[in-house]
Amino acid sequence: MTRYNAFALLSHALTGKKWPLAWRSPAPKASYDIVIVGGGGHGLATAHYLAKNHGITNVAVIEKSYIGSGNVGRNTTLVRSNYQMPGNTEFFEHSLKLWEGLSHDLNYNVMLSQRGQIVLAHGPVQLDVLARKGNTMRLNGIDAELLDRGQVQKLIPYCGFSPESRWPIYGALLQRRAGTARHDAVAWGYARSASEAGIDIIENCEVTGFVRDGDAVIGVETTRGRILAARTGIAVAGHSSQVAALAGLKLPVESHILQAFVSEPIKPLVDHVISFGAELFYISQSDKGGLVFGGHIDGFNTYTQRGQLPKVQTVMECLVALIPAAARLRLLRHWGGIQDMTPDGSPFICATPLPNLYLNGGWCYQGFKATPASGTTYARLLATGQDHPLAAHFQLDRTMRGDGLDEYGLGNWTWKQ
Amino acid sequence: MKGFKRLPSGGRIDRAKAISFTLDGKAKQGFAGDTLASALLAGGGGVVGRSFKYHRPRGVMTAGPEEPNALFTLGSGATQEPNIPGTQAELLEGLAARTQNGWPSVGFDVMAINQRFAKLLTAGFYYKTFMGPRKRSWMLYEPFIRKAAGLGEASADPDPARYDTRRAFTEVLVVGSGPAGLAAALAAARAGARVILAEQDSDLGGSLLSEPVGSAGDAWRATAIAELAALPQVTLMTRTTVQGLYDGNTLGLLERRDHLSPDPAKGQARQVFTTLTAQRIVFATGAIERPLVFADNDRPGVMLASSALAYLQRYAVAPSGPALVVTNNDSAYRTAHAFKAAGLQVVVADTRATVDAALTAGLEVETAARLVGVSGAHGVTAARLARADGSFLRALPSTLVAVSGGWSPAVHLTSHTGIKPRWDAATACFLPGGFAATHAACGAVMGQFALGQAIAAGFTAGRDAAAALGHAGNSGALAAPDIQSFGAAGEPLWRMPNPRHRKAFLDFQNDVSDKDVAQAFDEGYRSVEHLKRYTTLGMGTDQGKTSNINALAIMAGLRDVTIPEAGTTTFRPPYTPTAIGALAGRAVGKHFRPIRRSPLHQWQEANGGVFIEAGPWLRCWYYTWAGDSAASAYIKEMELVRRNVGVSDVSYLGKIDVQGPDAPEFLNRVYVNGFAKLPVGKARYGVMLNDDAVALDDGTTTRLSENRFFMTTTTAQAGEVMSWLEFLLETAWPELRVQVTSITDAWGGMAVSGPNARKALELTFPGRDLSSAALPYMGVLEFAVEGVPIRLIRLSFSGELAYEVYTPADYTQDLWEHLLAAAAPLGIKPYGLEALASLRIEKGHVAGLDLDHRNTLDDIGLGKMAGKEKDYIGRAMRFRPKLQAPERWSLVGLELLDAGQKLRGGSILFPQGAELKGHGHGWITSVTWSIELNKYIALALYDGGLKHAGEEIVCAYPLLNETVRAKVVSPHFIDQEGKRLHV
Amino acid sequence: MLRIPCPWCGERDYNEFRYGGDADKVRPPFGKPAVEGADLKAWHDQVFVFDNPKGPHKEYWQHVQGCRHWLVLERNTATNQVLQAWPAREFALARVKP
Amino acid sequence: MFERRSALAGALHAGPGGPLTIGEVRGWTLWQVTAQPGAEAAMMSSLVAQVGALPDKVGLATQGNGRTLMLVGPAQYLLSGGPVTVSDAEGAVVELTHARTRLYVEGPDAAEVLSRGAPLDFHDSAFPLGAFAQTGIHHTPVLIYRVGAARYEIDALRTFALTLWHWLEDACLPFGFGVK
Ligand SMILES: Cc1cc2nc3c(=O)[nH]c(=O)nc-3n(C[C@H](O)[C@H](O)[C@H](O)COP(=O)(O)OP(=O)(O)OC[C@H]3O[C@@H](n4cnc5c(N)ncnc54)[C@H](O)[C@@H]3O)c2cc1C
Ligand SMILES: NC(=O)c1ccc[n+]([C@@H]2O[C@H](COP(=O)([O-])OP(=O)(O)OC[C@H]3O[C@@H](n4cnc5c(N)ncnc54)[C@H](O)[C@@H]3O)[C@@H](O)[C@H]2O)c1
Ligand SMILES: Cc1cc2nc3c(=O)[nH]c(=O)nc-3n(C[C@H](O)[C@H](O)[C@H](O)COP(=O)(O)O)c2cc1C
Ligand SMILES: [Zn+2]
Repeated sequence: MTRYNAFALLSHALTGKKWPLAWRSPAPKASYDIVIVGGGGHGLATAHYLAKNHGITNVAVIEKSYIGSGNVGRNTTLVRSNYQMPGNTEFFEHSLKLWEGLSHDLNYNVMLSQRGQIVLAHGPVQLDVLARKGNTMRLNGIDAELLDRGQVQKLIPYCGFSPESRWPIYGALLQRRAGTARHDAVAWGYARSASEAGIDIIENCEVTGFVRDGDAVIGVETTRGRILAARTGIAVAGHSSQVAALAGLKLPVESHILQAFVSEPIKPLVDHVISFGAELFYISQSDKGGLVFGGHIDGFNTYTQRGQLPKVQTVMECLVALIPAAARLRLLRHWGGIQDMTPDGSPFICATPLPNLYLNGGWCYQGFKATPASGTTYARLLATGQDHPLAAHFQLDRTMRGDGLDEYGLGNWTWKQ
Repeated sequence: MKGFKRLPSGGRIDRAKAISFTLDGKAKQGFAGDTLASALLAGGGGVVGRSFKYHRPRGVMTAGPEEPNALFTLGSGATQEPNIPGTQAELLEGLAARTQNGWPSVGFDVMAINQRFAKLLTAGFYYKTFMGPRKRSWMLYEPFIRKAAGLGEASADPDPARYDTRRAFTEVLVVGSGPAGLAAALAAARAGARVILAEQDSDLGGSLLSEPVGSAGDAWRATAIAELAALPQVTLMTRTTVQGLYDGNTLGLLERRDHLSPDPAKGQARQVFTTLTAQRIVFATGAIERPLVFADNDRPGVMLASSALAYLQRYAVAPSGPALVVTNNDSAYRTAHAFKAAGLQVVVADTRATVDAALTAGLEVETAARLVGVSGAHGVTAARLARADGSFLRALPSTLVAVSGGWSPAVHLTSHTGIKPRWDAATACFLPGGFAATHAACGAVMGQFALGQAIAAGFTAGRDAAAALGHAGNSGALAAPDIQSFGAAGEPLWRMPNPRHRKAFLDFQNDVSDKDVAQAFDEGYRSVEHLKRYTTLGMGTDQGKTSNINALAIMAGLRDVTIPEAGTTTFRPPYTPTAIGALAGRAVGKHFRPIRRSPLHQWQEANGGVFIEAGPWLRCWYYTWAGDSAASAYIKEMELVRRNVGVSDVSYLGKIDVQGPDAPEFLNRVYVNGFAKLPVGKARYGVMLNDDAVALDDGTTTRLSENRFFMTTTTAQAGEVMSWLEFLLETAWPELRVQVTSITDAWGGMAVSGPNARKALELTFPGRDLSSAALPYMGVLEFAVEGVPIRLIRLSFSGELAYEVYTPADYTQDLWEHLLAAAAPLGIKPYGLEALASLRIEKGHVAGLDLDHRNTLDDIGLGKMAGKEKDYIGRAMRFRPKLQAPERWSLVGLELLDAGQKLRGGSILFPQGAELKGHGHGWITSVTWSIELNKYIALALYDGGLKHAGEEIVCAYPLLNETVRAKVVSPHFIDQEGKRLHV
Repeated sequence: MLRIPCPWCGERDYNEFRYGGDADKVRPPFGKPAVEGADLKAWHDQVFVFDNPKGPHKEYWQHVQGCRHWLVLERNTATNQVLQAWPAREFALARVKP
Repeated sequence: MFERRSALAGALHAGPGGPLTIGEVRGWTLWQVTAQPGAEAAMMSSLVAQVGALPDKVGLATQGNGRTLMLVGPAQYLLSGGPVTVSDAEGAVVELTHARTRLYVEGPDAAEVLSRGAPLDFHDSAFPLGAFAQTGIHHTPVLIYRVGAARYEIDALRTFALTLWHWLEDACLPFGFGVK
């Protein structure tokens, strides 16, 4: 493979030599050891780690559109490991550690920017909630700092500290290792690496059914023909229910739209990731200069990738409440992604009741940061049929056992998670 | 030489009104009716900006919102506004504009050195480098990249301007006021429909504004506008951009009012955002001209042909030297003829071999010509033409190269709801891909480029829209003006030969050239979406209005597929960048969200109450009589309650009236404990679960009569509980004869607590028997004082002898004042939320974080309350194994063992001797100083719960590097037998 | 903007309403079963498992900034097109009666 | 000892002056009357006996026997002017007099002011004189009643009334208003 580095860049510039394909686009073969349905972050990461960690390369990633067309290519790119529930803390920290080496691992700059995330508290009770989380993080070897109002003001003086603020800023939890990464590069970098290892990435190919041998799943039907596989892994995020239904399965998942927003590009203004505490709202500035931000899901089942106008306005209100200077900045574009929301806000990386069919889904707001850990753990499950210990909690039957993972304590409604 | 000049006469500017403005601090002049761009062109034009990546000199390229180059920062300080296209900035007195992206100036920009490294800075170069040598190396490079990127600079100070939002409805919305839109609005309005005509420009007329003032075309426009303005059912909105189409025929409209110098102190909004629902929508949004792709096509002086026409006719701005019009279609002849008529020197180069003689009449035209280069770095001086085979044709001195690569209909809005545009081979355009039944489009957006065609289509669309709404009025007829009409028929050739491989730009703002597209193709970023994301094509402030189609045509060529096979990227709102403040409107500062206030709020405000935000409520946190901070005041307030008597506002509690013959059965179902047999005149504490067995809420419910109950809920969950009860009655148990009504607002309440509580009430209600016999614990008395109803319920949150006294909200303050006065001899005083919460911790009542949405009835130590024989919401799910596991956490009390230290909420708990690592065995949910125990105490959830009573544990708070020791005790720190309640 | 036809108040903006989830699911009967745990699976699926269709979907909404009544809305989740609405109580009663 | 105290007590300061007038309406009473399931017809006939004809359409208020009646849901009425008696089996009566604060806005731009908060079509064809609607302004539920050609009354929840009053003052600012 042509290594990417400054030298290669220079030599291509001087010689005018063409760059090779980042990933191949082969025709699907009749059968593979493993077929992964969904060319989003998780599907592609799983492919990469199957090759890298398990030496399995007779693998196809089947994507109905272009790779990265799903949520990996439309999310607000927040990467962090501030989780407090056992099962979540370790998983997301594992992920963050993998993020820290990802550009090198992939030889593709995913621009992990560990600029720090500031989660604001607007009262003493909120600060206690954050303290519990921060203390848990520290006890798990994860960096976290509790800030008082003065310390927060030093970091982000342009935020709403005036007495006019409806909910004054009281303090914050800071994770310095948290930050952002370049979303598309994650999809492309994983794809390039997997492709290089011999894995087939098959775009514009929709899975329309499963090939069955009794209960067992032995392959997929696609718009480009039947493809057999010893093991099949679903990783289709917002379309989890749709694809599972093709196998007759019902999931604890509902599909909701989350909107995202970008402002016109400006010179650096917001140097951290900031999460507002009065309502769900988070913001960072992309390297290109746009403020990238979002709020809560619109709040009702939908597969349309476009949001409702009142929600747009709610999010703008939060932005101005947090950063009053932003009023004069202009919104450049807003879009939506279909999120796989679960009733406890946590995902699934597990076997399904059907032999040889595996599930990765239910990511809610947190699938981007989870991508590397999801990939490693799902790859292990698909390679060995065994749960990875770090993902052992993410089972379909956990709610039946009373072992739900409601990280934010929001209750059993997908639209409130 | 200056490239442009102002003509001595003509145009739609008001020469009587000179306007002064500054550019980079230098004084300049223009006229009312100018835009910043036209004024700068009138002053000579030239370089007005530098490009994003290569810092190439750029000039004004368009006359509309599609402008990619001429971006300015307007104003300074708190009102500084970056990235405003000069074509969109009306020239206002005192306007202070600054150029962007050039240092020390856009004329001489040191970063232009980037052009030398252009070959290194190709598409996506940053994905291939900046990774080493160490893992975190990107963090060293990133600040430089960030600084280099970003266009203008934003202010960090709060925007002092005011914005407003509104909601509106209409029968017919017409978007765009060109000939098609005017015709549509006229037809619909004449038929009797309620019409809104929205136009982004400061003036109505669209492309008709480029007809000479006083001409037949202009007269047609004026007549149409006059007729519309006179019709009462028509609202004309100028400076109003329709920014997005959303579900339910709803659109977002942004109106700009800067030209009125709005004064925020007078409430005047700078911009107003309207959410409009229209029963019918007619899109008459016109089309945006496409540039041509040729060597150095970004030089100042290269301009869209229709924009050159607009500058001439609207602003009386013309090139100071000869003009060259280069086109592949008919529409640019309108520009050429106008130039000719204005006495300007013009040559037309047409890519086509043959052109209709009617078009070329009187013009100097080169057919089958190709534009292969321009000279002049800071302003075009000459252009070179070649023949189709590449051979030299001629060189022409030119200060303006007006180009037309055809038209891209403005299909943005019609695409916002997910309808992909459709390629029309006849016009070589993407047209709207389809419509909802209530939508129509007309004019250039439909590829109807000939004037008569556009007017006829607009008229039909307007008339049909009105008819569909049942308006039977006669629309009459509308003749097109009698002027020469130019269509846009042409050939799909956009890319000129580029033998010397010079830069030929597609996306001017983001510096994406045809070579970048080729590179993206080589690397496999071939889908239009990958192309966009990899090269950033179309991702700038102009959203690719001039670039997308050219780029995708080139990609289609490389992929050897047709243009429709390659497809477009997704159109998303807003159509043009929209001030965030306008979308937020007046929901800023204190008005961000509403404030909820108790009926005692005003009294508290006037009497030393200090407030804290609690959800929407402002709750009285503590009173200054007790101290000047919550931390000091609450202890005095607690002492008052434990030793004497205090009164606290409990109006914040949710209150629900439950009525009907089946009310007892209903309550019996929603509460885990029994309510069916609650006697009249008695109150009972109850807990409700969600279906998943997690505790939803707790509170007391009082049976006022056989069929009527008075329920209270926690403040936080009041809304949830109300909706939940309504949900159950309307969806699960529709047969139950029960009505629930929120009366939270109807009644105010106060808790009178302390050993002297009865005395205080006896002083307040003299003559009333309040003895335990008359009003036992958990009893209720209802009576009236001066005709005012009083509801007195004997129950306690603090653990002391206590009563809740309710009275209708308008009387609450009087009762409160009366009580304070009557019981003054006892020394009664008010106490606030902090003390209330601390008292209940001592008593071991769960609230707040003890009751988050993860805890079950058993977790909070109340499992025994649940009825054994009856069913209740949440029962089935309560018995899931993990929830019943013996090692599951449950409520305990903690007493601090290390004197001089503190217990803190959010601490993680460990058994003594355990390694302080991992998730611990529990956490602290609430903490207070106990005045009875004289130490810090806490409520906590601890694995195994009270099985560990008496054990010493460690509370870790690594965020402050603290660990303290505590003892596990019963959560009921005081009066476990409840003696005080029963005195 | 999704516009919801409230059977009582008429068509209104969706954000006057509170969402209440899938209305096609029928709650298991109220009443303690003879054996504790016999209805656990039914309740679990009621709360935690969804059809989540891409297409017509019946769902609960409450008109909280209006008449406060619950309604059942049928809406196409692929397009957000509103298909039909019923008062929730009528919908529930019709479901009880065969 | 008891006098009714408004949620807006002390908050009604003279405005800057202008074509709009805003203020509080006092001295009214309000009940909600709802039939129990199955007893709709019985309750309605007992209401007819007490107040005369009932409105049959949500959105238009009727007057009768000194009372104003609004149909707001299935056999559910808001009643002002005086209470009614309904048996427990027939329906539920709840007094809401103290639960609401009534504001008004009057003047040529009154409907435009309301449009800056309420998502309703105030055009004559959609919201004629005598029309009312329950909706929301600034996140709080309200009932808006058109009582004059250019006069609207707004029933707000009492605990939100002051916030809504501040909202109304602010909304009226660009038009100019006085307070009465
Ligand atoms: C607006 C928004 C903001 C977000 N912000 C964050 C954030 O800040 N931090 C964070 O951690 N997470 C965030 N998330 C969540 C995160 O993006 C997702 O959880 C994550 O990307 C999901 O995993 P994925 O990348 O594999 O999914 P996707 O990228 O959606 O991949 C799924 C793929 O499956 C394909 N597919 C579907 N059906 C089929 C089929 N039948 N056949 C073949 N292919 C199919 C889809 O086309 C898609 O490409 C956000 C999500 C959204 C929508
Ligand atoms: N002499 C002639 O031949 C002659 C003269 C005039 C017009 N024409 C042609 O007639 C055709 C018809 O013109 P038309 O009416 O379709 O287009 P138009 O370009 O005249 O008008 C479109 C209008 O829509 C407005 N607009 C676009 N998007 C908007 C949005 N989102 N919000 C608000 N406003 C928006 C534009 O500002 C513009 O004023 C054009 O092709 C034009 O070139 C020919
Ligand atoms: C982190 C991030 C930053 C983005 N920045 C920009 C931007 O600067 N300009 C732009 O036009 N779009 C930007 N987008 C939005 C994309 O153009 C696009 O809307 C989004 O990826 C969803 O795809 P879709 O609109 O094609 O459905 C950004 C998206 C993300 C996720
Ligand atoms: Zn309603």
